[in-house]
Amino acid sequence: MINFSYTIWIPLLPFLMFLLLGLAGHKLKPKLSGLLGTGGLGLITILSYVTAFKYFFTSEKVDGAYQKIIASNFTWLQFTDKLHIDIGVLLDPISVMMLVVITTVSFMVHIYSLGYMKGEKGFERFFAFLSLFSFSMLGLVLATNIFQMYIFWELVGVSSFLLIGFYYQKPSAVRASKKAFIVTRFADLGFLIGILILSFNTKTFDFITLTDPMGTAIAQGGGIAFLGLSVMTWSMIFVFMGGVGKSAMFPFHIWLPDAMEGPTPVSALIHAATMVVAGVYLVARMFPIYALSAPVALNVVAYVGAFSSLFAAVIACTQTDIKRVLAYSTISQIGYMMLALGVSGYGGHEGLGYMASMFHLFTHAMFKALLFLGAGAIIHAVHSNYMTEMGGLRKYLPITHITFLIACLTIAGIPPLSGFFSKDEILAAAFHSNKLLFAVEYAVAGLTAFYMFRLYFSVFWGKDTHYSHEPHEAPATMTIPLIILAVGSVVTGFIPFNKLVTSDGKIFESELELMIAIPSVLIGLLGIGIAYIMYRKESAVPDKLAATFKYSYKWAYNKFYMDELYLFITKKIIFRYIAEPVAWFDRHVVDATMNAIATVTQGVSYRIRGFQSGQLQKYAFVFITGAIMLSILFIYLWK
Amino acid sequence: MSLGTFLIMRHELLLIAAALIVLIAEIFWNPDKKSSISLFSIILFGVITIIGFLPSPAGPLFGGMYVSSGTRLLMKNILNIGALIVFIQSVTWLKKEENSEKISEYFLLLISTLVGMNFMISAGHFLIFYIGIELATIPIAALAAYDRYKNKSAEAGIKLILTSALSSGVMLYGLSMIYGTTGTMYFSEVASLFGNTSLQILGFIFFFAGMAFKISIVPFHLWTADVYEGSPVNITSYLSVISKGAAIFILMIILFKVFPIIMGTWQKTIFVTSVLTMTIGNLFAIRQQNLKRFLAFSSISQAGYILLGLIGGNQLGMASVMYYILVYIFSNLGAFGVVTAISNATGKENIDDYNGLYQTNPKLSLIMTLALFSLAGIPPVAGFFGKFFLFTAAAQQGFYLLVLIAVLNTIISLFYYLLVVKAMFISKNENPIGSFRSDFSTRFAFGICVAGIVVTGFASVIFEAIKNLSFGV
Amino acid sequence: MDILSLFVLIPVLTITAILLLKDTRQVRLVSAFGMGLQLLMAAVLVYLYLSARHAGNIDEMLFVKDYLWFKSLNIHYAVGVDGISVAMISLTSLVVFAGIFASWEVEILKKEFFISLILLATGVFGFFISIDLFTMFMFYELAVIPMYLLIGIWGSGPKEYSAMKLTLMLMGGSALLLVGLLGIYFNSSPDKNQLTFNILEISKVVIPLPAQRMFFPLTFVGFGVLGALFPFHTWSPDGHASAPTAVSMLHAGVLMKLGGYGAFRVAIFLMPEAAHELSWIFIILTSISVIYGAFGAIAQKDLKYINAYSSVSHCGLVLFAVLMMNQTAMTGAIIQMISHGLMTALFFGLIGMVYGRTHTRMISEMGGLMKVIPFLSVCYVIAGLASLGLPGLSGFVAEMTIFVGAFQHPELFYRIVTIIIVSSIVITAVYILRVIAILLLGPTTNEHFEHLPDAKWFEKISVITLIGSVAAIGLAPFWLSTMIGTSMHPIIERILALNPF
Amino acid sequence: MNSGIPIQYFLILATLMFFTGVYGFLTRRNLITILMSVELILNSVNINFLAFNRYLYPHKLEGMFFSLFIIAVAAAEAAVAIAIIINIYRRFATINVEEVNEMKF
Repeated sequence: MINFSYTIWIPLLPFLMFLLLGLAGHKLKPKLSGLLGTGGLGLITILSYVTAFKYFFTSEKVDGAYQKIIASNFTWLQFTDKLHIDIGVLLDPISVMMLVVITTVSFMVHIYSLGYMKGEKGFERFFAFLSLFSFSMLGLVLATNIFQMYIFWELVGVSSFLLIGFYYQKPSAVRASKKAFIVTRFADLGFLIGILILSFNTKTFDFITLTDPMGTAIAQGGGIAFLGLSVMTWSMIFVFMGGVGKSAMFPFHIWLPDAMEGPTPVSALIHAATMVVAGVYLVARMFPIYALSAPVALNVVAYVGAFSSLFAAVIACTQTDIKRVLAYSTISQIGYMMLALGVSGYGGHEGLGYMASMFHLFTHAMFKALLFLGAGAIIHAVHSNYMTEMGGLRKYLPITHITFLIACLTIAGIPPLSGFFSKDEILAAAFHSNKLLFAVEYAVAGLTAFYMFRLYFSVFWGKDTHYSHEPHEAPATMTIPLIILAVGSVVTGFIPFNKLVTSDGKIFESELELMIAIPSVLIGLLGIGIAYIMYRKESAVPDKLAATFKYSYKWAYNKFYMDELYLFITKKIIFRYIAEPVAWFDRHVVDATMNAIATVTQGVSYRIRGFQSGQLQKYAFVFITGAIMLSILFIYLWK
Repeated sequence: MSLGTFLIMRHELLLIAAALIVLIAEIFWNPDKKSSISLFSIILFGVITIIGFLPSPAGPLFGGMYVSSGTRLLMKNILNIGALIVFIQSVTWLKKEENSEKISEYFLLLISTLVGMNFMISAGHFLIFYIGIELATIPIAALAAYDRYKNKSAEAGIKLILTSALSSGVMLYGLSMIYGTTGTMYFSEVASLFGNTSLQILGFIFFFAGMAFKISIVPFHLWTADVYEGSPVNITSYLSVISKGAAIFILMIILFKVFPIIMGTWQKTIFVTSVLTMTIGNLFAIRQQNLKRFLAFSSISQAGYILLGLIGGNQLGMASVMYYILVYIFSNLGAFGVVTAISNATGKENIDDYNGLYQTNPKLSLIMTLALFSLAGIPPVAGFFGKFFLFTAAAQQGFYLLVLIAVLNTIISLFYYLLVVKAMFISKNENPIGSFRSDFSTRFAFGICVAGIVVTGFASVIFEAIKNLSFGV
Repeated sequence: MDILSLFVLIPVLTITAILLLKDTRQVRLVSAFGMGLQLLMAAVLVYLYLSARHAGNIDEMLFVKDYLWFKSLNIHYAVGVDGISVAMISLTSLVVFAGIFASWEVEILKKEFFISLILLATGVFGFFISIDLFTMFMFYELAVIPMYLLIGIWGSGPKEYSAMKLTLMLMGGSALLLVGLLGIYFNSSPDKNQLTFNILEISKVVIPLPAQRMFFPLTFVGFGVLGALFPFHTWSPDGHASAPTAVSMLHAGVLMKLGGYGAFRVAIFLMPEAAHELSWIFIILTSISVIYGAFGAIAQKDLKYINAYSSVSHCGLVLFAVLMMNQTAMTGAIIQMISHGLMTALFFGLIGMVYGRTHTRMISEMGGLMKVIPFLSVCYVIAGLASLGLPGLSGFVAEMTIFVGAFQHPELFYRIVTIIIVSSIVITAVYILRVIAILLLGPTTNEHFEHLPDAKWFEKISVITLIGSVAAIGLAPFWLSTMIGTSMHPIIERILALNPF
Repeated sequence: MNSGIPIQYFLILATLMFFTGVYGFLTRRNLITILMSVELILNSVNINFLAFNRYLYPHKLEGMFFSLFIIAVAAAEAAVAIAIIINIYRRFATINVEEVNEMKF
């Protein structure tokens, strides 16, 4: 048994770095704190690569399946005798794969931030928050039980709140961070309710006992029915609600576009590669339960994923802010992954969707991070977010231009690049199980190619706008990560995922189905072509097109007014019609009754003060009547 | 009938002797040092109080008309302590020039009321009881009208004498009914012959009305506020504490010894009157501005709480009543002491005048706060323990509803006690009462009261002593 | 001298020392020293307790001392402590210690302020160490009265009105409690002359059911009034808003815990059958106070009102969990009391410090304080995150234990109510973030708040002690939950033995 | 031996006297007349005692003693009351009971 106990250091080191930078950060020179942060990340990246290598290639497999290894585990909080929260490290194919993804992207973002954030006021605070985020994301991924995942789930939410609101002077950033936290918090509520229902029925939190296919959890899953669906389905739907919040799927997606208020490295790290895929990881981690005892929940996952990807792709085509375009493309790509999981079966070839989703997660992390960092370099050079104010940048930013082009080609699914392989697997999985979803995803593939190249052409080609001052290429610390990620997104396509990450751990044979590959490439080229025509050179076609579909364009541009709907609900409903009436009720009814008791006593005492009239004869009268009344009472009435 | 048996009446004899000595002493006293008579009579009375505590023989005298037992002696001693404190507090008032030549009459009248009360308490026959109660009431009426130069004092006097005359008339009417139906006036014989006929219940109720007048229980309490406000402050404190205490003691003895057969009726009577007393006493007290009237109504509501102890009719009830009256003496006299000191120094008696008292004389306001907290029944002062035992006694007989009403009434009472505390500590006042230093006797009286308030609570030995003595009526 | 009575003796000695002091400047030093000693004693007590438990001492109450007080009524001054009261004592000593430093700059009547503050602390310490109902009740009332003077004299705004309302409502609660206690006393043993006030002995006897049905509501509502049960919570917003900083710290942090602890130790432990039977009424009331308090906090404009309503919500959660009557939920209730005690004391302390600088508590008038007073703002954010249940801080530990525990209840009704209660974590997040966003983040709206002095040394001590303990419980909850859990065990056994539901 | 008037007549007479006294107390203006009505009440009680003693318990004389003492005490009470009334006349210059009410509420 290979000793993996050192893996506890992977999450622990960033936490210590956070404490160090958080408490003593302002004393160190900014440069030093930056290097400290990046050094720490570099160390754990190496550690995770070593772990991945040792796990996949040296550790032995039991009848062909990778083993789930608990590297270390201690009880953090004891609830009942059977229910207790442990903190520990669980190694299995998807968690090791996620380790590699998170540490790589985080390391790249750290290096990139050294350049991008130079001169910012809260430099060391930024790196402290980055380390906190890496710690919580790694903790989430390596969780041995569902409650530990919930703990780090909340921590990830808070660190994203802190990072989005990094420029706390800007009111828009403050509003965005508050919105992000509350929306994800609402989704986490669902996640918590799911955990409670799950733990009540299965009497355990541990993943291993929960997800063991032969285990008791899945066997009696179908048990007590409640309002039609089995209790396990209810808990899985609630748990998925948590995933929807974190991965910005349809109902809870509104916070991701606003999260672009944060610095661009943050968007690259959190809102492209790591945090947003936490939802996908959650569904993948609970996949045996979803697949075997809660198929209805799996369908929900599929349809939510599909709808989100279509919905986001349509909006992305109309956005002008480059970071918002990338944000919606992220939602769309994650919709892809959710769909892949939704249509997948369990075990062997049935689990093609599962493998495809993980594969796409891996590749998407690479090229989406590259796209965001590229966008960061563009904004850094031009100091504006809006495509309309850019054009013809290929002359000024050569390296960014080439890496950005590679990333666009990858996402569009052009063959030799990794995007093509992972998206093709998803389309194949979708094709085998659900034709409607396949059609939707096929259309989305086209749309993706279109809006990516619309972005590419209008930024790097289009009209030669003269810039107030000469846009300069980004410094070395920013371009190196771009290059590394570009290489990554090219190479990762060839990793044999079917041998590494599968639903039941066993290897299964899968070859490229030309029948699906060719149409997907064609639709990709079609998208690029249209974009080429409309945006390659200055042309009125886009405006004319926008005029013809006037309404739908306006609706799509305003994100189908989802933000206004949420604002209406929170401001009007919750604030005006619940909070204020409650405060009024408390002030004027509950409090008033208490005061009323006091005023009533005062009133009564005022009214009966006449008794004490000062007249001797009145006193005597009361005296005599009192005596007579008492005697009547006790002789006749009250024996 | 050797002379030794007369020692059973030692308390009464000593008091009569003291009264006569004071009377004669005034004749031989040289005129210019008239004020030292008060010092002389206080020392004399102090000696009597101490002698009172010595163990003395107990038993009936005069063929059962006069009975003395451990409990009754304890009651007399409690009254003596209270009277001693009132005497000490009245020294400053007596020093005033308009009272200079009638100091000895003041003491003579007070001691005679005490003699009346002692006879009342150790009565074995309704005649002794009647003589005692009249001897206790009439001199107080004279004392109430003691201040010849104030209208209010005269008004208080007339109101007191006429209402007490009426009440004694009503009581006698009741007693005549009891005599008519049982044919005897001895407590023991009445108890055995007493039945449940309506005439006898009428007699009991009329008798109870007379007693209720003295304890100022609600339907019969209307005289209290005016007399307390009108009469001089020391007489008010004497009335509110000693005369009320004595009346409660004798009512307790009579209810337990003479009317045990109709226990059901008198428990119901007490239930009704106690609820009325507490509630109406509190309702009137809320609105008072004059502190003497304020303390009058507070003493009315306190009478309501004391009735809770009576309702039990068990040993714990009697013990808690006696204990509560002891605590009540200390706290009420403490409060009245402060009122006396301030009204002697500045003549102000309204709560608003007390605003900002803490800034100028903190010690006085602390004493007042301690006294009020003890009246309200707040730990750690003795009032809390007193009230707790009263409620326990009532709860022991299952009167939980009455205890609940009583406990809710304590909240209303806490409200108006805190009004005074608020005036002293919180309200601002541009010309608060000037800081003054009261003379030795007032400070000595405060010392006793504060010691009483603080010590009787924690020192459980006091309550245990009372408990062992009680029910040996 | 047994160690437990020291907890009452030290404050009394501190008060006498203050009384004898001539120079008012040393008053706060003496009280700081006194309460520091108290904190040390609490630490020693925890250590002794844990080592005693470690050494295998399994009887329910440790360090038990029993002095006969009133022989006729069998009233004893009995002190004893188990895991739960040790936790509460350490909470109290922490909050009192922080409270003393938070009121360092009291100007008027310094001596009287510290005397009443420490008198209040004596009442609370006495309450937690005593196991005799009478002594418990005496300390309970002793703790309420100094509140009147503290709010009345040193408060702000409509201080007389809110001081009077607070005192009367709390004394009203203790009035109901008195009747309940008497009821328990007179049913505490079959034969009449063995009646006792001692909790341990009463717990060995089954109080007849009709008596329980009558006295359980009285006792529970009596304690509930202090624990901010729904209809009786209205004293809390006004009381806290006009109380000076240290007083609202002590009151919300510690005094409101008396209600929860009392409800648990007296009402439910001694009368489990009635508790189980009538629990559905109080479950509805407490769940209303949780949701109601949280929603009420959203619409408030004054910082102290927001925190007062949030205390109503959190204390409602405590009573809710106590009613669930199973091991986890009750342990969760105790942890919630401790964690909320620390958090709300921290909040009130910080609000007081902000008020000390900006002289306004209206959040609309202030904005962007993060840049101006970074230390206090960061502490405020940490307090906010702790109160909305961020893992790694004590709020999370308490709330999760309660939710998981409450969800183990066999009956469906209780589980559905638990789900409603769980939604309160979102509402809490809304009002906490609303305050943080308006108050701290964003540009500085008010020009004369440009340069305010940051935290002074005594403010730092007060804040750091509280944050340290909140983080300690949050990061390593194990020692606290086992300490409470082990002493919860015999209580649960007794409750289940009597009515296995 | 009890040839003469039956006891009921005495009792009725006493009750009538009692309630006339009470009526007088409640309605008369003059303090002195109020005092007289109090005397009336006390004498009605005397009649009661004497009637009971004479008719029901002739062998014991308790009733007689009691009424003797009542008469003595009534005298003392009247004396003190009149002294106070004189004092009121000196202060208020009137003995009309309605005007003697400086203290109220």
